[in-house]
Amino acid sequence: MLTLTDLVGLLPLVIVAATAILVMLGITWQRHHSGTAALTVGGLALALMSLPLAWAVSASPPLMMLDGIALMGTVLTLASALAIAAMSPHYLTGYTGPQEEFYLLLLCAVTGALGLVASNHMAMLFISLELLSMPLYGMVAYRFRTERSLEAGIKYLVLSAAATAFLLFGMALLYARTGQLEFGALSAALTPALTGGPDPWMLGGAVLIVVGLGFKLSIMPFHLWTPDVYQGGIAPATLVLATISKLAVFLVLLRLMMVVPAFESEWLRNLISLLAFISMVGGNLLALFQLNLKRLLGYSSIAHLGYLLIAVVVEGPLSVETSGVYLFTYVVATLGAFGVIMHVSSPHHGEDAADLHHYRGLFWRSPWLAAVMTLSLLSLAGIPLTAGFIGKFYIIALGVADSRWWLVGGVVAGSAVGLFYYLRVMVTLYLPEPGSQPRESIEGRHKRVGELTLMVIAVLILLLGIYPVPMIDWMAALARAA
Amino acid sequence: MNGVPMEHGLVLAATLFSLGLAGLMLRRSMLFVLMSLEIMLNAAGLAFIVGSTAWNQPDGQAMFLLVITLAAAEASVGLALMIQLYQRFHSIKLDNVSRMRG
Amino acid sequence: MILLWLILIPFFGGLLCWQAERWGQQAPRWIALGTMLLVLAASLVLWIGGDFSPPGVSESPWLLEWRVPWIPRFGIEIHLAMDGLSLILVALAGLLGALAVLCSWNEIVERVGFFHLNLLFIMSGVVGVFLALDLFLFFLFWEAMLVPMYFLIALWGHSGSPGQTRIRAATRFFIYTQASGLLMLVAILALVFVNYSNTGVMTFSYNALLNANVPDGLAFWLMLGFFIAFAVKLPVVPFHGWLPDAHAQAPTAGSVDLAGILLKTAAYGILRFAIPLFPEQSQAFAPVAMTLGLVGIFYGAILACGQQDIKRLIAYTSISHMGFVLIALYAGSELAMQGAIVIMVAHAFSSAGLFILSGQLYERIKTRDMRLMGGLWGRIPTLPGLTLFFVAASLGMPATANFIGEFMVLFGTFDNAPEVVIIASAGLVLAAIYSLLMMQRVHFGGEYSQGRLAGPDAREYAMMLLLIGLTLAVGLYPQPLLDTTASMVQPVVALFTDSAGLAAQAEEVE
Amino acid sequence: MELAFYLSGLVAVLATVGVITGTSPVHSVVYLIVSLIAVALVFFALGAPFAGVLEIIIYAGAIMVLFVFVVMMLNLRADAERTPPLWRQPIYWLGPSLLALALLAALVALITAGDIEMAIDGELITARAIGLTLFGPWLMVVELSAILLLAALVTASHVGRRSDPGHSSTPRNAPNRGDTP
Amino acid sequence: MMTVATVLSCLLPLASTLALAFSGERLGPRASTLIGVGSVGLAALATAWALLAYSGASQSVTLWTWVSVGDFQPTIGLTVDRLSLVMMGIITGVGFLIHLFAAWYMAGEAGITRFYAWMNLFVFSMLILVLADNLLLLFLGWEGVGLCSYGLIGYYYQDEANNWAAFKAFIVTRIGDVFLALGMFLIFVEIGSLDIGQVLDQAPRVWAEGSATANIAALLILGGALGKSAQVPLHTWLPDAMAGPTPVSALIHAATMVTAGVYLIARLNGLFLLAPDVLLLVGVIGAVSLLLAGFAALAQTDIKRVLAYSTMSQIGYMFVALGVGAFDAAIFHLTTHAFFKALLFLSAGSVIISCHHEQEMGKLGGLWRQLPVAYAGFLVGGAALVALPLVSAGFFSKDEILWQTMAADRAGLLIAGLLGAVLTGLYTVRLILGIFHGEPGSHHARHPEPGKNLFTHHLPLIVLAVLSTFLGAWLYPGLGELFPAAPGEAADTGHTLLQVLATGAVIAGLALAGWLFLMRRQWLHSVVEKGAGARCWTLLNRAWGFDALFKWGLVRPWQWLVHGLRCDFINRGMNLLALIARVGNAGLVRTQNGRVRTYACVMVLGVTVILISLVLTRGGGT
Repeated sequence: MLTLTDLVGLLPLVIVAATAILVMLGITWQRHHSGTAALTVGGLALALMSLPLAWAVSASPPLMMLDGIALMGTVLTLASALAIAAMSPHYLTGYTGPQEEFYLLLLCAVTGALGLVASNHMAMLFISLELLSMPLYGMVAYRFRTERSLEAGIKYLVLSAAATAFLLFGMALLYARTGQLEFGALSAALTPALTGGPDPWMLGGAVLIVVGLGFKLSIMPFHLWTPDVYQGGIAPATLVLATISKLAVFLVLLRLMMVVPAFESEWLRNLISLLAFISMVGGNLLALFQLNLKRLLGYSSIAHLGYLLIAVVVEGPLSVETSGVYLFTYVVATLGAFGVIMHVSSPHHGEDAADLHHYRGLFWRSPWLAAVMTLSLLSLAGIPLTAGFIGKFYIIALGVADSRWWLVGGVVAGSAVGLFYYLRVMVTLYLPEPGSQPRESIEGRHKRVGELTLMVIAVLILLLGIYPVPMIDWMAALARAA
Repeated sequence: MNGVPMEHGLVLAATLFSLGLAGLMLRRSMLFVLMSLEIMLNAAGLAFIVGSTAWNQPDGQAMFLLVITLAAAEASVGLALMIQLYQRFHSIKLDNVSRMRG
Repeated sequence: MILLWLILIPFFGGLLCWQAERWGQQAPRWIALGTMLLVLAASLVLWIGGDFSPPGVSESPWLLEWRVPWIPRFGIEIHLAMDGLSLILVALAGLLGALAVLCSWNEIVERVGFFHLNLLFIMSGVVGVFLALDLFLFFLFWEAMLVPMYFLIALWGHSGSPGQTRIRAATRFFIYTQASGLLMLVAILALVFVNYSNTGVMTFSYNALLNANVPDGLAFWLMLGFFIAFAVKLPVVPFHGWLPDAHAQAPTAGSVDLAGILLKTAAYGILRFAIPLFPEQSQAFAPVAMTLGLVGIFYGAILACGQQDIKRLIAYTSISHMGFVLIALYAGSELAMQGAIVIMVAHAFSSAGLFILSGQLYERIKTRDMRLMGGLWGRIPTLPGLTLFFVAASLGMPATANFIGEFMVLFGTFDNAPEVVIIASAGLVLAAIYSLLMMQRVHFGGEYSQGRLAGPDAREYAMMLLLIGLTLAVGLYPQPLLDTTASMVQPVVALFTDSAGLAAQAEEVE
Repeated sequence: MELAFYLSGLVAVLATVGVITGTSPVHSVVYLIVSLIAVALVFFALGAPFAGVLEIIIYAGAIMVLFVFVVMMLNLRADAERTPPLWRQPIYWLGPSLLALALLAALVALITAGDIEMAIDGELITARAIGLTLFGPWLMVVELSAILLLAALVTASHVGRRSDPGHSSTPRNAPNRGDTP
Repeated sequence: MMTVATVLSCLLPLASTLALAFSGERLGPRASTLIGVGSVGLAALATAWALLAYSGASQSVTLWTWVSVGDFQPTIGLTVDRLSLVMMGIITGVGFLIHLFAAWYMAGEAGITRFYAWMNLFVFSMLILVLADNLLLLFLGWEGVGLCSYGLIGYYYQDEANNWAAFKAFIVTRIGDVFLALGMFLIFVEIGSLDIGQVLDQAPRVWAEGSATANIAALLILGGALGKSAQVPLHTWLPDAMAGPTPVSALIHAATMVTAGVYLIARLNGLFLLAPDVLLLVGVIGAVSLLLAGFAALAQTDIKRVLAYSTMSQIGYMFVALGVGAFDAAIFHLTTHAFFKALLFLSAGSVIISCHHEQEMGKLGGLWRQLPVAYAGFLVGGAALVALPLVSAGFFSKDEILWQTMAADRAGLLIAGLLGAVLTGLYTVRLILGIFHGEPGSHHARHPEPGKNLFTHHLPLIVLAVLSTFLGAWLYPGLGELFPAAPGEAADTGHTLLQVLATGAVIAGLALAGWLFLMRRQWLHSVVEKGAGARCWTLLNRAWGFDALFKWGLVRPWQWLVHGLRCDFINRGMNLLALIARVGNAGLVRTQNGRVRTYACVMVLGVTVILISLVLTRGGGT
């Protein structure tokens, strides 16, 4: 049963869920865009602030585990959500339909993500994952009158549901095999003959779960939806997809690999290594000549998750630390890149400004936006003095420390290929000739808040690249707590 | 041993699951695709029930309940999207929404 | 602390240049020039005041050292140190940086502030590379200098070519170096982890890793990781693909920096890291490296002869010259290694001279295609004569620094590897062929078109005179240079040859 | 018991085949209902009556009614799905079918190769037990599923909107390509 | 004193070079000429001063240590001994006369400044070459003269052919230089020093006589000498080098630079004595060159080319002398040759300018009346060239060579030398007859404008003419004590016989020439016109086809190589990776076809493959 302590431990989740209810009530009472946005931001900030309190009580609610990974996931989720919520109003100003639902959906998704990163039970995992995905269908298809948004929504729904089915079936197999749903108990304890690791049946279940999660992480070969959904979805939704969804699902996969006995198998690790390898190489290859920035970032996310999977493959505390650092840097860079896209697309009612030619000469029109974009791309490419380099450093260090040379080779090859398109985008920002007509911008508070957020992100990217010690120390502490 | 072996139940679930999958891959009408998804979810639910009854445990059935919840939610959202699809293209073929590629 | 400022001065100077554009076109130029001269002056002051005699047993081998912890989690420090070699190269960077600013005075008229920002950032990175002693920090600078260079090529590349090409050249440059750099990072990390498992201390410190006891098989791969990164930048032949494109498309300042300094970072890296960290493996690898050097000498020379674009020609000659450097670094004799340093300096002067001249030529006739030149001797005053000087330097005419460098290398290598020297000497003839071919095609022969062109103005003339003076000075009296670097080179050679001795002993024992 | 299981299982499979091969939406929906009811029977046979009841009420009842409703609302024709030329060419269906078969084979191989010897004796699991689970330790899950339903509701209501409330649907400065005319 | 004078005579040309080079074109032709000629004149005076101050012992001055790394410590240091003094005298003395003549010859040409800058740099480099106390510094001068030669051959840069001639000269000599460099490397590694004195000191201690290393070292140095001195097989550049202005040909390609090889071998005599086989090879190459060039000179129509081949031939004599160990004789001939060949070239230059740059023999003729000074110059110079007994300088030096050859028992070399004497007579007479007698072959030749300037035109010719007579031979101080004893030093038997023989050869040559070119002129023409005679003529005219050999053996393959590699195939190979990426991208993008079904299929395919591999690898159960 849930105790009060547990509730305190779950304070962030509770606050976010409560905010969601509040927002819903607000919508039914009176629609007010700025108010809703402010409420959302406030709720998320409050949740973030409640974290120390929640962390202090060391609660262990049923079906959940509030450990370092959970804290890591909570912080990252809330921070990303905060950034998204802060940048969205400017974007949504240009949307002619109802705008407030977006915040409601966002809060629901965040609730799901918070549950996901803390889950220690298949039921919790499943329902949180769906709670994360379900609002995303709506967010991706938010501008459903736009053909692409609708298309993205449908694709995501259909494929995601199929992946969920795989996930469920996998869980069912594990359940049938062990009679347990708790992570730690998912072992073949009843059959002593099987002490040498999971048997094929269990592995089959584990594989199906990995497939289900791999889909959300857009790991090859379950990646095909990614570019389409990234391109079609409205930019804030894509951003949620790229940050919150990815990081929460990744962390839960990490926990599965760490604590679930059914996943403790070299075979599974090899499988994930293979998937990681083809993801990092394939994702980068796919992005090579892409001219749509959102698609391109979609492909690049495939590659990044491929890199990140190394942390799943390798055992030990360093892998958690690596995951934390890499996720942090990746999320920040992604927020920056998509943030600029959102900012540039914002006053527009139709498609997002995602074609590369929209960004031609951006530097000479709005240097700061271009600078943020440049930093984000450099960070994604893992160039030193940006946060991304620290992440890549960690990944390579992890691979080297564990002598996974093939994966390290994949990172190197993938990075080399990846540079090609990052640089192409980057240089476009600086080319002198303007491409298409720059879009007119709506001035206002929303815009300034968005710009401020972008600045914070940019500073963060640089700061983490130059002096990453606080982040590293923090992640290391969390990894010890995991 | 009396009773149905658990494997049989699971095989039935797997069969239904595969059929759903086949439907997903074969059909181009969104309605059928949604139904195939329901079949797959249902098959997973069946597998949970099989496990639950085999181990004589309520957890699996509770999971089934969650699955049904999801199925309902997914069906509603899916159907809503399908309606939009129909309004736009006057057809519910999924091939209509294959503009984004490459 | 002054070491940190050597890095930070260009950095802040760059930012200042960027903002200074508001005050007019000239402001960034003067600021950039001042910044570079400041770096140059600082290094010269250090040079004059420095004591470069070989250090005693207990003395620090560094002239200056500065270290603060940075990322304690991995034992990463901001560890800067300077010895003779770094000093020379930093001074060279300052000098060529100033020249790069000067030579783009009239060439770059658009986005001047941002241009100089990039130019100075490159310098900042390069100085960082020369000063960093922490391997992580070294890698950081190694990669960081790519970005501004990329912008320099991609944005201010030659407008004569279609826009896409210069971007492709820049991208290619970036990818080559970055990919190989990552290999180096892998090697660095592997080294660190091996050291960690041996000693339980996680550190990226150069001094600590020098004593890392790496298993033989692994050490070879790690050495290769370092070598490839440096080989790409040097460039060594199979990895040279980026160089001609980058040179040909870059603005003059970019070419000057690229040929003058960036290539030197590779040789510096081999000298500072690849060989001392893995002396035995380097020793074992020496025949391969020398062979690659030979291939580079010939391949570069042959291709240089086949070029129509004057800057591509010069680029390929760089490959050829760097072949000598590679041979020298692996020759295992002090004379050769000192020769390599002299070649590095000499090549910086001569290739910078040639690139600046071809830039000046481009400003006048708006082409780099040698088929459209010819007979320029009669049309431009003074410039052809200056070209002839640098051509002579490039072909290794005695009294120029290039001659001293090449001959020191050959003299030094002959003892250990006479066959290499015999083959490499043929490169001297090839150097004459490509150098004079350029002269023939550009300045001699019938006039391709009519009309007299302006001679060099005071700025251009002064740059050339400076370079000529330096080339001759080093060519005739290189001793100050050699004395400065001797205390750095001798231990490296000792390591290299000791390991050879050890290996020989081991074989005997077996 | 066993017989009921196998019989209803067979019915479920056949009905499902009917669903995925059917050409008429309405027929397929009905087939699906049949399949679901058959699965519910399986549940009964396995000793999970609560689940069986839910299956019928929620699945076959509520969800499928939703489907029927939409089918009716959109007035989907039987021939809307039928594209005979494609069906006659095996390459369009052979691949996916084989794939599904292969997957099935793999799953079956995994399941049957397991040496676990468990039989379902049909012992009842009461709704009470389930309820205790759900509202005991699983309380959080239930709460979250409530929010899930809320999200689904909001999504469906947002996406299912027929027309734009108040605003013009095509902004002036937008490229027309993407938007509803 | 002497060292000061020596350094001064080096610095003066250098200073004027720098002044001229950096003046841009601000100096007018007059000032340039004044600086150019004046500085060499002063250098000549300084040399004279040094000669006067010479005390009989060699003196060294070390300016500074060039490089000091371990054992490698070459200096910038000059050593003056009798040999270098002789060479200095030739370089500055003859050089000054030629400069003076050039003031007349080059008047009115464009780029006078450049001309004198190069010329003076040449003088400087040549002085360094002969004064250097170590091989590396010698190499500096060695390369420096090569560069100046390049610059001056291509002086008329508008004509592509001149540039290619310069190019060829530089590259071919550079090939020789590489051998010299390798020789230096070997010497340094074996002996541990580059100082010439030390090398000669140490060499006998390190190497046994006739040891392989000594042979190789000598061979490598010989390679360098062959290139510079235009001996077979690296001789092909010299005739083409005549593209430069005639004073250049006189100074560089006749009097000084081309004899640098002779100087080098004489300087390193100790080394060559350790390698007798190589020394013999020197003689053989000399003999071959002298014959080959003698024959080739017979069939040239360009007067400067005739002189060029005759230079090769005369240097061949010097090599023969070196080959038999008669170093003194070689330097003697070097000296006299410098006088008379400079005279011949300057006279030819006088003819050429007078006839408006006409240098084809066929288009000249009958000029002896109009151009008496040049005629006189040719007569005196020709006499010295054919070694007219007793009156000419050439007789004494050549006689010395032949005598030493005989004394050394090298019959083959002796016969070659005698045959060469006949050939010399033949082509010299042909040359003089062709220019000054017979009918004028062109308008230019009918109306020449003879040089009238006493100081710049007549004076150099007259002085050189005087030096080409026996007076010049007397001027030679004799360097016997500097070198190991020559074979003919002790013995004296047969010298008279030899002199008779030599005289006979000369007279035979002259007589044959007179008979052929005066009596049987028509017949000669008809023989050469067609058939085997024509083929012979072509062969000789092309100097035995060495050029074609080089062209097809080296130049063309090189060009094919360059052309074949132009695309940078290794780079293309690396581009293969890019191609793979491109293909990979294309393949992967094809899967991204936008269809939900495809996406689902791929996903299911992935799952299926994974599960099947699970079943297969883990046996589907344990």
